[in-house]
Amino acid sequence: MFRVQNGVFGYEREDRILNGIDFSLAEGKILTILGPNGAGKTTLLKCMVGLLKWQDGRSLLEDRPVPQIPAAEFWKKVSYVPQAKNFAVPYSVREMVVMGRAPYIGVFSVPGKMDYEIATETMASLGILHLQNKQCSRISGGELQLALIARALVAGPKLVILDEPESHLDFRNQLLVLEKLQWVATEKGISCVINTHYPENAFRISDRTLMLGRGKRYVFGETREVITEENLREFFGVRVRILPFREGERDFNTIFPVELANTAFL
Amino acid sequence: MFRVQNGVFGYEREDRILNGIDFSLAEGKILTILGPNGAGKTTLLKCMVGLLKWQDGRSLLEDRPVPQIPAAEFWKKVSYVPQAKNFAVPYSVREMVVMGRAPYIGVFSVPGKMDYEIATETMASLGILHLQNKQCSRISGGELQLALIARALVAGPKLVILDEPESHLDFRNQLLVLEKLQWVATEKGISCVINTHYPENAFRISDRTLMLGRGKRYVFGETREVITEENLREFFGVRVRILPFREGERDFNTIFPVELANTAFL
Amino acid sequence: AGSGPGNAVWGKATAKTRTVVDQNGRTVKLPVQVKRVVVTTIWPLPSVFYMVDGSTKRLVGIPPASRSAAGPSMLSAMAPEIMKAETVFATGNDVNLEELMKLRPDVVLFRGENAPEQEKLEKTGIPAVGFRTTSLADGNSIENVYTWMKLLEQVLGKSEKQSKAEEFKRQSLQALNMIQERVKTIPVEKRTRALFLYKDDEKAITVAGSAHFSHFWLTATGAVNVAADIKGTAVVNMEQIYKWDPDIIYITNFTETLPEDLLGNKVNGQDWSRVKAVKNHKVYKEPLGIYRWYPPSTDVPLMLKWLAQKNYPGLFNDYSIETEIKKYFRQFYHYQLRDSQVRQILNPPRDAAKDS
Amino acid sequence: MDKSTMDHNQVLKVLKRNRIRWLLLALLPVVCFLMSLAIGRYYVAPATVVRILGSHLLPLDITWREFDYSVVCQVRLPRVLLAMLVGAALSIAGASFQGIFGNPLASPDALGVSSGTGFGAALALLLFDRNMIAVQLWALFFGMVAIGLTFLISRLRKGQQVLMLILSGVVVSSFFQAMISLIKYIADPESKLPTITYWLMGSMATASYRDLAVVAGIIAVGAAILLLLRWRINLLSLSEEEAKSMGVNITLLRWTVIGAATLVTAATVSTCGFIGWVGLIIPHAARMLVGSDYRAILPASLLLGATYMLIIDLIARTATASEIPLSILTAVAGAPFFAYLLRKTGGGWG
Amino acid sequence: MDKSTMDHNQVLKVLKRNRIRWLLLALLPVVCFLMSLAIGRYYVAPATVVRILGSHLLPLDITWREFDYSVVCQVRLPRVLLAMLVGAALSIAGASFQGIFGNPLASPDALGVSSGTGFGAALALLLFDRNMIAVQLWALFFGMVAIGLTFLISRLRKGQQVLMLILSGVVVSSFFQAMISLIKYIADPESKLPTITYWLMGSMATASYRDLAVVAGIIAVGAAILLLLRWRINLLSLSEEEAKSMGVNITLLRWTVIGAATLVTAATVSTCGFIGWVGLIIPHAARMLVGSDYRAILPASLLLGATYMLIIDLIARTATASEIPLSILTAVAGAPFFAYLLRKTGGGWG
Ligand SMILES: Nc1ncnc2c1ncn2[C@@H]1O[C@H](COP(=O)(O)OP(=O)(O)OP(=O)(O)O)[C@@H](O)[C@H]1O
Ligand SMILES: Nc1ncnc2c1ncn2[C@@H]1O[C@H](COP(=O)(O)OP(=O)(O)OP(=O)(O)O)[C@@H](O)[C@H]1O
Ligand SMILES: [Mg+2]
Ligand SMILES: [Mg+2]
Repeated sequence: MFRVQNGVFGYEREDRILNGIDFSLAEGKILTILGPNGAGKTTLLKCMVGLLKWQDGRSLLEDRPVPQIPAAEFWKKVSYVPQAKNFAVPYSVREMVVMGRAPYIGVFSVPGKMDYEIATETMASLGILHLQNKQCSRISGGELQLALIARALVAGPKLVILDEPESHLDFRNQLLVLEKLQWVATEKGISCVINTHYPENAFRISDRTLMLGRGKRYVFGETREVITEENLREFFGVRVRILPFREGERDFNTIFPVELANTAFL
Repeated sequence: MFRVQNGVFGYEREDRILNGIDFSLAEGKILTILGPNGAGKTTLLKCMVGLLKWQDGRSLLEDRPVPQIPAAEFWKKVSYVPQAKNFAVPYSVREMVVMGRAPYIGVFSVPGKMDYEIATETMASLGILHLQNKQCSRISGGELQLALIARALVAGPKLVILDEPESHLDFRNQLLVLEKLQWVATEKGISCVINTHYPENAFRISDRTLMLGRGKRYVFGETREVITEENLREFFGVRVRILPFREGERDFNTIFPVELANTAFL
Repeated sequence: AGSGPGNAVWGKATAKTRTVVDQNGRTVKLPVQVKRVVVTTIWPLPSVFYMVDGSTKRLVGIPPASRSAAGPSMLSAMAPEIMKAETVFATGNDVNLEELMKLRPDVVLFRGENAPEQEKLEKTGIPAVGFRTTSLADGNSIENVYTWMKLLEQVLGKSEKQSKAEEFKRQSLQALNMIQERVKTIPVEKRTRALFLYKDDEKAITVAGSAHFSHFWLTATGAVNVAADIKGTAVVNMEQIYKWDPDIIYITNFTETLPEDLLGNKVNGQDWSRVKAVKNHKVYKEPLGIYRWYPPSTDVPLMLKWLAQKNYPGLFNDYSIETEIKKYFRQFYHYQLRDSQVRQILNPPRDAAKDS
Repeated sequence: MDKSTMDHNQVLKVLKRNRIRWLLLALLPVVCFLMSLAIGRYYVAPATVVRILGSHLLPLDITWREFDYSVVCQVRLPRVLLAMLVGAALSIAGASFQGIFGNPLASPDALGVSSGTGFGAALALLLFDRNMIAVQLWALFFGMVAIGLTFLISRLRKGQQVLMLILSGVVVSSFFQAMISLIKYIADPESKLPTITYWLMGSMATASYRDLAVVAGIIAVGAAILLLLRWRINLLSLSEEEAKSMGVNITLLRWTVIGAATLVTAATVSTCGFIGWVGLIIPHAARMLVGSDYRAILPASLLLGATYMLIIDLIARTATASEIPLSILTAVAGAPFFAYLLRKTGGGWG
Repeated sequence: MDKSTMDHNQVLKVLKRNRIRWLLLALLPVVCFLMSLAIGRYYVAPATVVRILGSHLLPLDITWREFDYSVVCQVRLPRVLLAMLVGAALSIAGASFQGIFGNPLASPDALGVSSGTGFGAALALLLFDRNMIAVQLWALFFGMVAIGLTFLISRLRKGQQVLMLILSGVVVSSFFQAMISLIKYIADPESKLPTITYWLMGSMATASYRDLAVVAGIIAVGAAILLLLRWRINLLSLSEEEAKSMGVNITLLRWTVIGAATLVTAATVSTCGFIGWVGLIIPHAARMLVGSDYRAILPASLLLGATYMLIIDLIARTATASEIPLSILTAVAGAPFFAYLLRKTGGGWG
């Protein structure tokens, strides 16, 4: 339902960060993007949704090139959650979340009862209903991250794109968000793309993984095939151990970085 | 060398977040603070360094109450790295890092050659020297986090306090920062306090751990004794497995959140 | 409901009317009997009113600036009632309509160039007659005062016989011709080069150039206006004064500066001592008669004679300005000036430019 | 459980307090309007005022004097209406500018509209005599020229749009201010200059029904657009990327708001000159009263602005026998109130 | 390896380009200064100018005319010096205000200093006659009163300090502006009003050594403090918490900067009235030329401001026989240059 063909991008003309990126994502599937700092993960997400323009290649949503889809229509289908920021916005969490309904609300209109109901529901399902009247500038980093995720979900999108959604979240909330995303993907058929620094989380929920390295390299494929001790060592310069274990009926993989691989890497 | 006695704090009078906090930290030791979102970790750090005022109790640095130490002197000994933010500041990474030298630079003075040399050294040791001429607003989240850590270290403090220093960092940089902190603590005798959402990291480097829960509870003690499956379950509401394993000559613990413990927790 | 102006019950106002054409070309309906007149924003007009009507009793309201000008002038001596006319309804260029209506004027006289004011007055239904100022006669004070007098006579319903306008114009032109006759033989390079100092204080030297009254005065009396390049009044610097280096300097009544300030070089930051007029002690203050003599006033012939004497003392030594002043005041204002009053006219005090 | 019921009660309490506050805000201008018609230097008995007003609806006997009628209907009524319109217009424009620039120093002149309009008026006053319609049209025209210039300059380079806009506005605004100085400099000081100066100083004294007719329509359209966009303006306080990812066409939205606010500002300046303070301060006062949501700030600014201007103009024409210039009153009367609000709420920006 | 050598070369290139730029910036005012002394309405041959100036150092024969000497030494020299001082002062004050408020709309009047000073001057002009020393002292005094008021109001409540300051400044500034209107309103329109109006409009026409003596000292002290704090001002662009955790006493630092900038602004306004544009725009121009580091912005503003004012004043006194008001020239001459910079650099705020 979403694909990128031969995506090329660089902030400065000579210095390309992304080169010939090709991947696709089916309905209800989860794609994780992994990669070291500064590899271009955030940049990739922004290019995907058209916030930055591909210098070559293109993104396709439901087989239509993204630039050809009217903005209002596109943003009903796609939600984007940027990396969490410090908020100067003086709105309450409820108002913030309801802003996610903007694509459905006429230009000359204001959010109605239904919009608030959807917002309330979403906040409840993420367990942040008790924050609804708090000012965004006065909640903790993790609480803010959850509010942003709620804002992305209220628009009822087909594709949710999240930049490091588990950062600043505690264990419980990380699990909650991951489970929520999985539920969203499997039950509602919403596709998800997430950036993360935790391959464990990729293992836990994602179907596909794109591992981005410095110097324009990348691998894309089944999560299990992409996240290997070998690849991690090569892309991150860290020696890791992948430890499979069984708990109750489920199989898990825990990934543990042991030590820096070769300091000449950088 | 640093201790908190009976610390009490709440943003609103009636509603205390921290109550009767007591702990101490010896020279060259690392203290990790763990806790769910909104528990008050950030608040605790701010109270420790006097950015927020304890409503009761006090902090002591080298046995002197913090409010009695002149600001200029205090901030030579203590560095604080806030949770990473989006930077509107239009300075280059080098200028940002050199700002950390402020306590040593006279009010009517500008940073000199020595200050820049120290900054260069520090950036080099954190592997971000190649970023020195980049604008802070144009580097990735992880790169920024490293720059902030460099800024904290240039002042040559006795105590470094970091709010979620590994967030936004990739595997390699996480290891790098943790190793650097450990080196700083053991080799230079600098004490460290860090907030984190990753008990694994606490295991890896910290001597003491303070686990903060909602509802004013907390435990403080040897890391090994505080981070138990039992405590994690109680404080975070998540069932986790702590898996010890051996790699080469070293013992490691990996911690894996399995599932939400009891959904009635919140 | 009484029967006074504006008091008539709506629709029952049946009084007869007549019309005049004002200087904006508007046809204005006036009551046959004009008993209460208000001048809003045209400062010299009350003194002209005195000339036309022989008293200012019909003037129920005048601008505050007219009253403060009247104080040190002869007008307040000749028509003490002017000091009691209402002034509160106006400030600067603004008029409070309701306060104006409280005065129940039969006619309002306003500054014709002030379009917003005209609009405003028309709303009230009070007849409003516009008098234009500089845009009227290109700085020719004779023409200017003459047309004002003519229009005022119409407004006040004066008959041909009562009219003083023609006699004023005749005497003015007579003075003008007399002067022109004598100066016309002087070659250009021998003419007195004069400067009108409009205002002078530590912050600014303001001179009056062409397209202002100064130009008329100086050309009429055979002098060369050194500031002719400047339009209207403008601030200049000392360098420019040095460049002009005038033979004679006149100081208007719009400034508190007196000749001794320049002669004694008392103004900080301005070194006048090297200027020719100062070296030769030819710095004079404008007299103050029924009104300031610099702008158009009904004293025009006197101003001409005074200026001519100062410009060319040798050419105009056949009359005494003191006698001329007394004669003129007797003839037009029916007022016998004392010698001390004549001296006061010719040597106005510093405060003449100040709020009284 | 306990917490949520408390919340519920709290919410109800807040709602109730809000309703009273809004009722007060809405009643204020109405009360002040009626009061204003009955007060003035020229005494007309309140009963007579009511009869005169009523005579437009009912066939009443004419028992009032000529002047009574023209005072109430020709002098006061258009003036009071104009004051309300102008106050409302400047305040809502100011609030919108503050919203889209996220800058508490932004005011209706931020983009050079007022000075452009003022320049147009001054030029027309210099060129034509006694043609107030021409003055208004020229003023409006140059207001549009100014905003157009700002637009073009801000487009010279892509970058931080808001910053480029603010800087372009500063430049265009100072440019037209300089042009106004130029006109004053070349205007005849005896005849034209006082008129131009007086006109620019700001006054409602010349209000006529014709003025009203010209501006009321423009202001109504502009204010309606702004009011309709009230929630969208909230979205502009997010970061540019976030706003875009909510399907907001930032550039279009921003320029629609700017266009409407410009229209409204130019219309008022073209009718009654520069009136400072209102457009800058009333939105802050509104923000402090009703919070930082533009759904509330815009209508509150409108009501507060109308009331404020009404009271100021009432003082201007009644306090002393002569008209007091509005520029003297606006700040003096509003400053203590503003300081009080500042003390109570601390500014209210987040 | 490859990258770092490239970096090194690049750094050298940048340094070299920088050095040339600074050399130009520093030479500009010197060249303009000399040129200014030789140009004026009254012609003095450049050679004579040099001889006259030289006669203060060497025993030269007096071969010039009386007027020549007083034109060069009494009329031009003090005026040119004053223009440079004023331009430099307003620009550095503006740059500092923009720095501590992080707001591109902040200007030397941000906190009400100019209007307070203007009010003091207007009041003194109304009350005393022809006593310019009193005018200057009153002006300075009320400048301080204004900043004091702003301080007190901003302290009414703890909160976002910068916002409270800006809003307080807006209020105090409008208040004193209203007070100025009041004074103009009660001043006699024939005698006092034009003097007050002209004075406030801003002019260097009557610069004397006495004026210079009064302001030069104050400006030197204020500007020196600001220059010394140039790096500290950088620190204020961090968040409050971060700045604090670097041992910066934010409040003290901010008020030291405000104090120095106030001094400098009040000194200029008390000598030559309101001169707009310079304090708002020159700092932006400097930022676009040298980047966003206040260690560079402050000296660049200083040099650029001095040059700019010098040129403007040169035009004002030579272009026509009469003085052209500075307010006409400031924006007109600078706007195209500013638009060009805007186009080249996009504003330069980060
Ligand atoms: N606006 C910008 N202009 C120029 N270069 C930029 C800009 N934003 C980012 N970069 C550079 O592009 C590279 C990729 O940045 P990006 O933010 O996409 O990294 P990332 O993979 O998301 O990193 P992280 O994991 O730290 O968030 C980095 O080297 C960064 O310095
Ligand atoms: N400025 C503030 N005013 C009022 N309440 C606040 C403020 N900042 C934080 N809080 C509240 O205090 C509580 C503790 O916040 P804090 O930021 O210390 O949490 P934290 O433990 O750091 O959380 P996280 O792990 O998400 O960063 C939260 O419930 C938050 O909503
Ligand atoms: Mg990123
Ligand atoms: Mg925190």
